[in-house]
Amino acid sequence: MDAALFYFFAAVAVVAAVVVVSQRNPIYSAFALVVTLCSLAAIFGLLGSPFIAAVQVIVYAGAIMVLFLFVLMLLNVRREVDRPGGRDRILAGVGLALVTLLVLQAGTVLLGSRRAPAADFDASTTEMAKILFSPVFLYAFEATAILILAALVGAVVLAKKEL
Amino acid sequence: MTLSPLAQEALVATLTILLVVGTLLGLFSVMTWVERRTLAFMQFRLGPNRAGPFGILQPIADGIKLFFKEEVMPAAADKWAFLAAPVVAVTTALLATAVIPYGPPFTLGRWSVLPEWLRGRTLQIQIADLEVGLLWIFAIAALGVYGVVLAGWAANNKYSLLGGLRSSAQMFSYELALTLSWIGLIMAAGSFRIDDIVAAQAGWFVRWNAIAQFPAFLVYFVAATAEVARIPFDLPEGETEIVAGFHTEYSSMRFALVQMAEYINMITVSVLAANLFLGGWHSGIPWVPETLGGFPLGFVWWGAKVAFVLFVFIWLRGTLPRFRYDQLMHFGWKVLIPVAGVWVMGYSVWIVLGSR
Amino acid sequence: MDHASFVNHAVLLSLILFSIGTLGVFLRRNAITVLMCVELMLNGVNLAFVAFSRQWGTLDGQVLVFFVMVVAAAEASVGLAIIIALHRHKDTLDLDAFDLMKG
Amino acid sequence: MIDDPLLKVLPFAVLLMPLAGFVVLALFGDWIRRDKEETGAGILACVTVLVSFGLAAWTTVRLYGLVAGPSRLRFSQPYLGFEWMEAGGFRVPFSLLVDPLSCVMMLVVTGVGALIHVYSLGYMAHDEERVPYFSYLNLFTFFMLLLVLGGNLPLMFVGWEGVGLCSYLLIGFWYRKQSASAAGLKAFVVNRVGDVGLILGMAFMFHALGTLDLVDIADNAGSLAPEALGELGPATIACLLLFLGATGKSAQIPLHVWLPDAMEGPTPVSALIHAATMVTAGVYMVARLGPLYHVSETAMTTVAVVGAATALMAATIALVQTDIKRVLAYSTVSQLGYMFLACGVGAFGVGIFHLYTHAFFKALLFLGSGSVIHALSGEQDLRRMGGLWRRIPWTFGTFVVGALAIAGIPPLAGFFSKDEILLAAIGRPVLFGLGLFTALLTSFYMARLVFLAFFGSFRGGREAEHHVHESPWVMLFPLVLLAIGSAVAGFVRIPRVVAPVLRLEEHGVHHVAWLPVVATLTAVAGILVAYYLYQAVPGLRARLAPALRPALRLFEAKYHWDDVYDGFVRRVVVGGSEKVLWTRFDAGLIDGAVNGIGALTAALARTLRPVQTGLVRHYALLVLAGAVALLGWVFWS
Repeated sequence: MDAALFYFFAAVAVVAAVVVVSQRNPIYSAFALVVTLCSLAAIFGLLGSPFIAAVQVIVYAGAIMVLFLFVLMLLNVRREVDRPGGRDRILAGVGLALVTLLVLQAGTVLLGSRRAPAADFDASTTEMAKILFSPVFLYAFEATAILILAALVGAVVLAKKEL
Repeated sequence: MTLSPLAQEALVATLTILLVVGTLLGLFSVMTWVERRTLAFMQFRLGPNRAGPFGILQPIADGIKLFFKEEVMPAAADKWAFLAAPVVAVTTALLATAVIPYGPPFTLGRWSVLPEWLRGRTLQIQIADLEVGLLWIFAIAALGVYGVVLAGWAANNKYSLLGGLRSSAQMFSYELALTLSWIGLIMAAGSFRIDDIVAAQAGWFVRWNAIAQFPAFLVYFVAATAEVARIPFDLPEGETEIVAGFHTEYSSMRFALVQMAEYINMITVSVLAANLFLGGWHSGIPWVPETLGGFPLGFVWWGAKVAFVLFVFIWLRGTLPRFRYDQLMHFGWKVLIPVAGVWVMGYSVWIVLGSR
Repeated sequence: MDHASFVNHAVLLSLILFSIGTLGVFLRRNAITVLMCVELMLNGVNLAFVAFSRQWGTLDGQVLVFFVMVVAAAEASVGLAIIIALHRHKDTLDLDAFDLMKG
Repeated sequence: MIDDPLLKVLPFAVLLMPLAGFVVLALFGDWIRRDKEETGAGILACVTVLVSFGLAAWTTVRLYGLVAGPSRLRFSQPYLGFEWMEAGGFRVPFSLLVDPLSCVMMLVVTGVGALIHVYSLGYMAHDEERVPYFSYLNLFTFFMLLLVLGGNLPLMFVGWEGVGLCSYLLIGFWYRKQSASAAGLKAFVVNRVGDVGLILGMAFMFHALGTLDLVDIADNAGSLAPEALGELGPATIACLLLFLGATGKSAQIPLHVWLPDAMEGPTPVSALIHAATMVTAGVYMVARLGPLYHVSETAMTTVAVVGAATALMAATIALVQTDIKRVLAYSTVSQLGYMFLACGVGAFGVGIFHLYTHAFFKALLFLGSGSVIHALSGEQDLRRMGGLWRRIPWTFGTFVVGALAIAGIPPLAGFFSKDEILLAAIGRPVLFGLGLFTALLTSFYMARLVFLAFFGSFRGGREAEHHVHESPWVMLFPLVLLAIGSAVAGFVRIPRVVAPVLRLEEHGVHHVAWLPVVATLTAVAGILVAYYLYQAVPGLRARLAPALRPALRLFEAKYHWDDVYDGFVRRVVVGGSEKVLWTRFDAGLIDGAVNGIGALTAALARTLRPVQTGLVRHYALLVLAGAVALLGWVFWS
């Protein structure tokens, strides 16, 4: 059952990801990305991480992508202009080659290190909180708070016409 | 007939889903009528009273009317997005209801009408009992924005677009306050699971979060009102400014779907208010028995609370004027969120001090 | 039944998503789409983290996912703000239009 | 080891109060300065130092209660809990040392310091730059306290350099005046020469004893073999180098030249830094390291000889100075020489004793002279004063107390300490003679100063005479207190108090009955001579002058020290810099290297510039290529 769901969501994620990249209309890309993100959230859930799954939807789908959509609507972007040119084609070719190389390399490594899932695995929110607020990650966690604040202020400063 | 345990589970789950969704859809129709009648009484009018006794069949009449109306789609609209938006809205609205418990757990009697394996079984009307229940609701509420945004954008109409932008801005502004108001409850119960939060409110009614965490309740109620875009926060559809907001271009059954999503959201927040803040299915007085002749009284208390909250929403609509948009944003960001934040901080200090 | 036997395939999926995102980063000219592709790459990484976390039975990977999300949120907000500023400046989102080293 | 919880904290409080004052004034100075009339900055500075004094007194009382018992003690070393430096066996903790010696110093610094802060309220009332002034003063107090409380030499050195910095800042406080900023620079540069000695001395010390901790030094010094006169052992080298530092800070031959010039600073600064506290740091250090100095006969002799020579030389220069503050400055140099003389003959406690009494009466004299200058609206020339005692009676009264104290008239403070120094030197006839003669000169030039300034008729012109006014009470109040101090301070037997710190056995004090009488008579004689020359028979001076012309000319030229230094610096240092260091080394080598690197970079940049297309996607591609390459490298290797 779980495996079937996994392959279903994996397929959805991949298809949606392809749409993200291939669509010329950024709004469609954005919605496709939302679909990818939600499928990934489902996969996270299937991998036994409900907290991360929820946070994935809340943060990515709920906050970040809404921000993207907002900007798209604000700037009223419709379609990417076609501009046939050799430069783009060369770039695409080189990029494709490099990505293929990357996939080959990483794929070999990853397939070489197959590993069965751990037997005891508890990713409940309580366990997450315990590790997140342990001295190992606590300071990093607090630092992210500062980071978010800085990003907030920075975004306001950058995007505002006049302060 | 005997079924394998897995099949039993599946059957119960399917029945629960059908029950919940069916009830919600039914309640939606009833609510449109109740709202119109109540408002009419408040305004010394009669309201719809023609179709059936007291006009109770009015929703059916409305449904038939909408069903037979012509569907209009703007020529410049983005077809797929335009069609998908109401579906997304209703889907997210229904998804959010999945983790909410409707009423107390109850034990079926050994009635002979039931198949053998169901007799004496303890059930609860809840589709999924997730450990991260409240987070789930938060996540789905976050997704709810998409229906609105999509609808606003797809119609290719400036009123729709502005309405969509306004709605989504309003929704995620107030979502923050809404969520912050839950943090105190989560800390008190030590769990995201809604059943646990309800359980934490058992006993005397002073333990209800509406009283024990009054500021949080206030924030929740205000934010929830804004979240479902009810008066006084119904700017997205402020007809004096932007016609009907994001659903300006919708008609016929698609309009009905949009309406349905809004009403389901309202019911959801009311149920959540009853569950999270008003003690759920607990009577608030310890010596009141839990069952009466095998019937769990919790359903009565719980239903009364939900009905009360729904009534308050309608009552507000009959009483308050609409906010201006800048006031709305100002209120959300500079009043509600700070209040909720201070409450969370104060409450956590209280917990730490209390645990010493 | 081992109910997470697909973990290895999750790692592969993460690789696929990452590659698609990477491709998008240079195939697309629209700045916002590029940013979205970056998010896609990050998500591929996140999936890998979760899968490894599941494989090893530790939560460190999940905590890292959490941090990645926070950083992604910060990155998206600042990135979009920059895009708005750029759009105001040149009235286009075409990345190739922004090739000057100074204002 | 005294282990008292309170003593672990109190010294830090003493130390940090003035620092807090400084920080507040430095950070919020502009805000305080905004209101022109208020003296908030000054009051804040005063309060911090007064509180510091109170805490110092508390510390002292506490310590006294604890040490009353056994005589052999290791004293408390409050420790802030962190190492300041640590490298191998070299370890410098941030620790303070509380013992009777540092208590005496601490009380002098905060007590006299507080009075001078209060005095400054009046003296600097009309200065535009009050806020920086008071912040420097607070900073100085902090560093001075660090110097006297520091539990090891490096920490002491921090204070040492800090007071040097504040001294520089305050001498050049009126920086718009060319001479003032020049004097500040001079003080700074001359002190650097001494500091070189101090640092080298510390290094040698560590080499010889393996520790820089003051208590450990005192404990371990006894294990070193005594080094006879002329023998150049480790202790001798360390002591001589450290003494070079002391001569810089305490204005001894040959590095004394900066102190008289330092009188360009505001008078309270002269009183605090250049009379009562900072310049005595050298004496304090030598006394603190007394057990080490004891090991080296050479060092002891050097200290004694330099001290005596400085005392005599400065006293003779003081005879002919016409600037009221310069007289006092040379007097300070002379008295510091006295202290070193005491140290040099082994009576370190007596040196500290004189330091302590000197702080009172010299601060009093400087503040009194400040009051006189204030009364005359800035006039410092003795030749333009006279007859002031009627017009500024309080200043006059307190000034006379101070003058008598420094002259050594019993029972004022100076008598006791000077008597003890002479007593300690009695075994060395030459040094004793020099000391006695200097005492005569001291009483003579102080009497001359008093007669010129306060008696006779006013010589400053009719216009100026009208403006003469007594100073406000905030200035007189410290004068009175210091006068009382100068009168009674001698009754505290400092040598006995600090003896346990110095590891000195209570040697049987053989009183020499005739010495007090002789000393007193010497002082009286000096006063009488001055009376005849400057008051009773003024014409006598003119008749005596031709006979003494060569000597007087030498005195007026200050023994040509400045000329010699000037010549040396101008020829060797400036000339060498211009001809070799500047044209060859700096312009040729360093500039060439810098320009060459710049040109190289520019050329490289020109070749590499096309790589920077400015297109984001190209960069992204490169990043990806890098990632692939890196992964490949990891994978294939």
